[in-house]
Amino acid sequence: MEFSPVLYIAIPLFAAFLIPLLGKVSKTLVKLTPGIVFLYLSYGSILLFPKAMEKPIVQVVAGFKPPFGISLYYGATAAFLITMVTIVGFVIWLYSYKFIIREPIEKYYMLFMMLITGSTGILLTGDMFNMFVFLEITSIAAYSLTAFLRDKDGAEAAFKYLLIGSFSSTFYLLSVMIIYSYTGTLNFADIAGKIDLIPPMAKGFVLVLVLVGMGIEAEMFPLNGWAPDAYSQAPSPVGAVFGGIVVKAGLYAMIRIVFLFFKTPEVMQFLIFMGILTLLIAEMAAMRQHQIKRMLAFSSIGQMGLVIIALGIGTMGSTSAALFQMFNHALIKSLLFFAAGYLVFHSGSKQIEDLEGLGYDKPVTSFFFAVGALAIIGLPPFSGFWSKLLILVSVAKAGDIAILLLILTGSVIEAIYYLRAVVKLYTRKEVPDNVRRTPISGLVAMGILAAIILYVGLYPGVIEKWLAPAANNLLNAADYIKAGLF
Amino acid sequence: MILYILIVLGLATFFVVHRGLKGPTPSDRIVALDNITTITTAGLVLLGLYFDRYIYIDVALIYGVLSFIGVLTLARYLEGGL
Amino acid sequence: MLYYIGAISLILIGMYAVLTKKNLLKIVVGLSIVDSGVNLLFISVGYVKDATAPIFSMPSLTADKMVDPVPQALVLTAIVIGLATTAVALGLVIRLYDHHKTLNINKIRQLKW
Amino acid sequence: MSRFLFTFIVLFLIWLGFTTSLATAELITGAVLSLIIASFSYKTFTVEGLGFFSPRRVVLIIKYLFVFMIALIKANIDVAKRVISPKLPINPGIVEYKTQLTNPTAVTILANSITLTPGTLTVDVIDNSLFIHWIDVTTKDPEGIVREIGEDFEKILKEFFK
Amino acid sequence: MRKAIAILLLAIVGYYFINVFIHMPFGEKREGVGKYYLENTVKETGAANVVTAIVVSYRGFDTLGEVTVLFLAATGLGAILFGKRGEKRRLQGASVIVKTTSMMLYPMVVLLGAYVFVHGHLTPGGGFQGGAIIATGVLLMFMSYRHFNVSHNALTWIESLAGLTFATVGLIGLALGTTFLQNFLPLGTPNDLVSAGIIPIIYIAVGFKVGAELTGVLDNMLKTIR
Amino acid sequence: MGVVEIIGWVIIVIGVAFLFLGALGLFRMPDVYSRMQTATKSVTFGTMGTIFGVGLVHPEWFWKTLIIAVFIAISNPISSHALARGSYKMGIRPFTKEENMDDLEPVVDKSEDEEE
Amino acid sequence: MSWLAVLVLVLVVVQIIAALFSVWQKDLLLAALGTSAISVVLSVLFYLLQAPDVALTEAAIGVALSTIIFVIAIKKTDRYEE
Repeated sequence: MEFSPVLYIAIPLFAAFLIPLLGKVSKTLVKLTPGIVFLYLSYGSILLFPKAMEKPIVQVVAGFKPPFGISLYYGATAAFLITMVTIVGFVIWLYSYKFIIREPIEKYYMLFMMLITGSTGILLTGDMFNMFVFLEITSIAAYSLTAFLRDKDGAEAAFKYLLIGSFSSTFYLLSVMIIYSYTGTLNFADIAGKIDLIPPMAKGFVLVLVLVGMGIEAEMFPLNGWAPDAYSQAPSPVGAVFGGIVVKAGLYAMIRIVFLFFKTPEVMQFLIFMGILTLLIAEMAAMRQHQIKRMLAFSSIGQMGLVIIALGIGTMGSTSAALFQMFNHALIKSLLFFAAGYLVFHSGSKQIEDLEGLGYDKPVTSFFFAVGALAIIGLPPFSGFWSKLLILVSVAKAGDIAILLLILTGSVIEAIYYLRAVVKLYTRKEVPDNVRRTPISGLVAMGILAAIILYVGLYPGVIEKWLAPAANNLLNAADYIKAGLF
Repeated sequence: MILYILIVLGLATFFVVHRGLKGPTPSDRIVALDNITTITTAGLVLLGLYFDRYIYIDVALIYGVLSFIGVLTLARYLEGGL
Repeated sequence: MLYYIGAISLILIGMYAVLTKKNLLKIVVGLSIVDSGVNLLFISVGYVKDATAPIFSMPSLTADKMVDPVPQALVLTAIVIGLATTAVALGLVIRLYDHHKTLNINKIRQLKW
Repeated sequence: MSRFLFTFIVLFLIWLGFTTSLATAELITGAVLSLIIASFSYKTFTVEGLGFFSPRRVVLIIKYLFVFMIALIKANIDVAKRVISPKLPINPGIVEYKTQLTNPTAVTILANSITLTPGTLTVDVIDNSLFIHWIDVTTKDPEGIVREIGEDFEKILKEFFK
Repeated sequence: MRKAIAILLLAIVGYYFINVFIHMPFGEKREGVGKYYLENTVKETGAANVVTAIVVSYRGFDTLGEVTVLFLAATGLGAILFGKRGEKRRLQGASVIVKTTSMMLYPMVVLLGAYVFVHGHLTPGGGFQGGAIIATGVLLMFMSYRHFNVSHNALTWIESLAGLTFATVGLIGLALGTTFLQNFLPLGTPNDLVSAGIIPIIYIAVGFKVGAELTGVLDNMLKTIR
Repeated sequence: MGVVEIIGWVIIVIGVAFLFLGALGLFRMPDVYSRMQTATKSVTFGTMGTIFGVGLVHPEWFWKTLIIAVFIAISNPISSHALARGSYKMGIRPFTKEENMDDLEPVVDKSEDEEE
Repeated sequence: MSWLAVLVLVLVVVQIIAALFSVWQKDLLLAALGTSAISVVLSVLFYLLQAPDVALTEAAIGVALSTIIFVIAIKKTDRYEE
């Protein structure tokens, strides 16, 4: 059977329905299932990758042509991001294999798998309402996983996330409704062709609704109140999924809708403005944090701000740089969360102060944290360097010096707090003998990520050559319409 | 014809809603809810007659069954069961 | 038109409850009211005057005298999703009550909001 | 077995009422579903089994329905009068009704009949006394209460569950 | 203060709403996919109920997602409330009347639920509604008998098998060389019970699954200690 | 219009009249129990009548309407009984005159409790 | 204005009253009751809008299940709002 994009959804769902039954046989089987699924999906996505880069694959579900049936749009951008998602998902699974020891394990793996599948669905779907459904799958899995540790703060963070998340989905549903009522269709490509049927007032309202609705998932500035709490209270692998995968899916959805329906200079200006606000405010906030995971969360928001700025500029170069940055951020932030998870575990405290001296006690984990920190700041020879460089170059090309300076300011702040944490890590201090060990699976997971980061840093061409088609696919609405409606 | 009857039902609903808003004890309000659901069942059947669609009767049937269970839950809560 | 007014007022009332109320359960109630409002709005968008339900149960029915079925199908999904969200929310509320012994938001706040 | 068959038959009859169709597919589906549902609920559904279908009982059921209908209509008119009259002539109280029925199903049917006929409302059941809220208490004497409220019902029920 | 801000915000939102919806035509016919569905559903899917056909056939992927959402909610609730079951406490029992009637009504309510999901393609209703009705019927027993227990094992099996059935039906379509969730059964005559291809199969699976899931949710919530 | 249909309409009208009176009773009565009396019973009767009447007007709908009517006849007294019991257990006492003393008061706590 | 429109007006008014009631009410049980009443009216409105499928779903989920899980949650937590 040829690998088809619909399997990205069907196989994890099949596995999720199977897991309760497997749980009756053995726990190990349950633990292995998501790994096998993600391994297979990464294999399939790599197989499919060159094809999708050439020409978007539009897969129809239930045998009805779009716009009547739901279609899956597996274009270059989606292929790029989904390949990243499946690989990162596999690595995160590897990490959580030993990290999650808390019952109910099968529920954890089910929710974890569906969280990633929901994000994949958001990236994959070519139908507006279908995106809502996947958004809800992602959100509900995310709420439950945030509260998975069942402590005070976890439940509170999850409730806060749920509150904001419900608003987001309500707004998104409203926008779907207004669009449907004027255009009479739900397929993205079809809507994009008929978008002028919507009167300007309603169009503006829809834009606001989409920006608010998806901006919550994409952590845009005023709407990201949930993120730090959710990131820091969820188990570390889940934090990695949030930062590495879910946010990317939300951002992709938002950008896809904006680029397809509302691509006017004013909107792009607005995006840049919001991106700058997000970047600066988040970096300032990250500076003031004392808990390591909250710091990572704010830094993640800041990075998203950077990506939004790059996307808002909207040239070919900046868009591909933004995609590159998304790719890097997914890897690096996952690595940071992994390392931070074990550092917190070893030191028994979430505070940055208490990390002192761990660099000597737990050299490998600390080393990976340092690698991640240096990479995200954008130092060569790590991959973060290239994406940041590309963004700066494209901004400079667009001729906006003020934005350039603001981004640099943000980066400097970021460098300060990351280096502070790293320095703390390597401050010599007498540490009581610690018997806790970082398990092999965790180290392997971190190792894989660090190796990819280093490799891409040394040979950026591996990724760079795919960026152009991906960015082109995102920018070129006419192609999308043509392919989507075949 | 049916519409006039429905208006009478609407008027009856207003009495019940009044009780639901005013009713000094929670029980009063639950009684009001119970009555609203019963009246609504009748109204749904009449509307089915008005639209002349047989399948609409199903809705009334299920509605009657489920609203009963809802009210029973509330009653059991008052009792201290549940 | 009346339907729109009713639905929009439901949405606004629900949002008001979510924004101002201090009680966790009240907030969840507000969310479910908003959901109801959105559903009603959606269905009324699909309504066609003097049409009947999109079910071909009798031979006398024709396609041009039927309401738009798509909003109905979507709202069906939306209602079930709303129930799922409500259930998870209530589970979280029970958890929070377990930890704090109160439902008041101001007393629960430990993380910065 | 008898109980299982009884449950199955009742469910199948209800299914026929739902579908109001005699197409083969409907009948088969109904039979299968009734079998499945009966298989896990027959233990609680009935204690008697097929005995419910004996002709004597069918006659009694019809008779009961008849008596019940008459009581229902009479009582409804009575209450309607009370509601309309401006003075609201009511004299409520809770009285104890000692029943001789022991079978829980019989008690339930009696209590439901009493509740459905307006003017009386079963508030609680403790052992074999029903506590009834009576909108117009005319007598406080136990036998009088039985006579006024539910003697007709009780007689038939006693015979039915003999 | 908080109220003032909220009211201001709502006033803005409400203003936009009214402005948008005052121009929205009410009760007019629309061109678009809805029209296509009305004209072609019976021909293409064989289902009399167009809404069901859209939910299960045209937009079957949504329904798969929807089932997953409910499944996740049940799972998530189980994870959130994990380890909070049990502990004895005194409770008011239900009266004899309620108990007896619940016993009588329980099979009927379940049968009604089954009726609703079996006839999903002919009459209003379908898997979700039927499942909800079944769960409510089980709740009736929970309320009357504190000791009434559903077997978690059975629930898990029903849930998983029903879910697998849905996914497998979809994958069969793919394996036959067509697309995911495509119909591969004869359509039959509309308005017959056995018609509309895979729609009844999917709805029966959904009905079982939703019934089991919602029962699990109710059980989880009811048996949680305070 | 056949005879059966006319009878059906008459039954519907009577049913709605009772229903309305029941609602009026809910409005006028002084305490919870009396309200349940008039309201629930008359409303149930009225609803049953209405539904049954519809069944007569449309003979092919008869069986289903009969099922609804029977179901309402079974379920409504249960819910009102449960409500009455709940209110009593909650401590709401009926509005009575002096001489109609309350027989349930001394024994109310005897009804069974269960251990969970 | 047709009589059906009057009926819709009545229903919409009842619905808004119920929504306000459940928002203002300090007793959470009654707030849950209010949402139940909203669902009741909502399902009639769906019925009037020729959406029996949705009316059925709303009846099954809004009137019964949603209210029930609210009541259970109230039972497991606190009934009154401070």
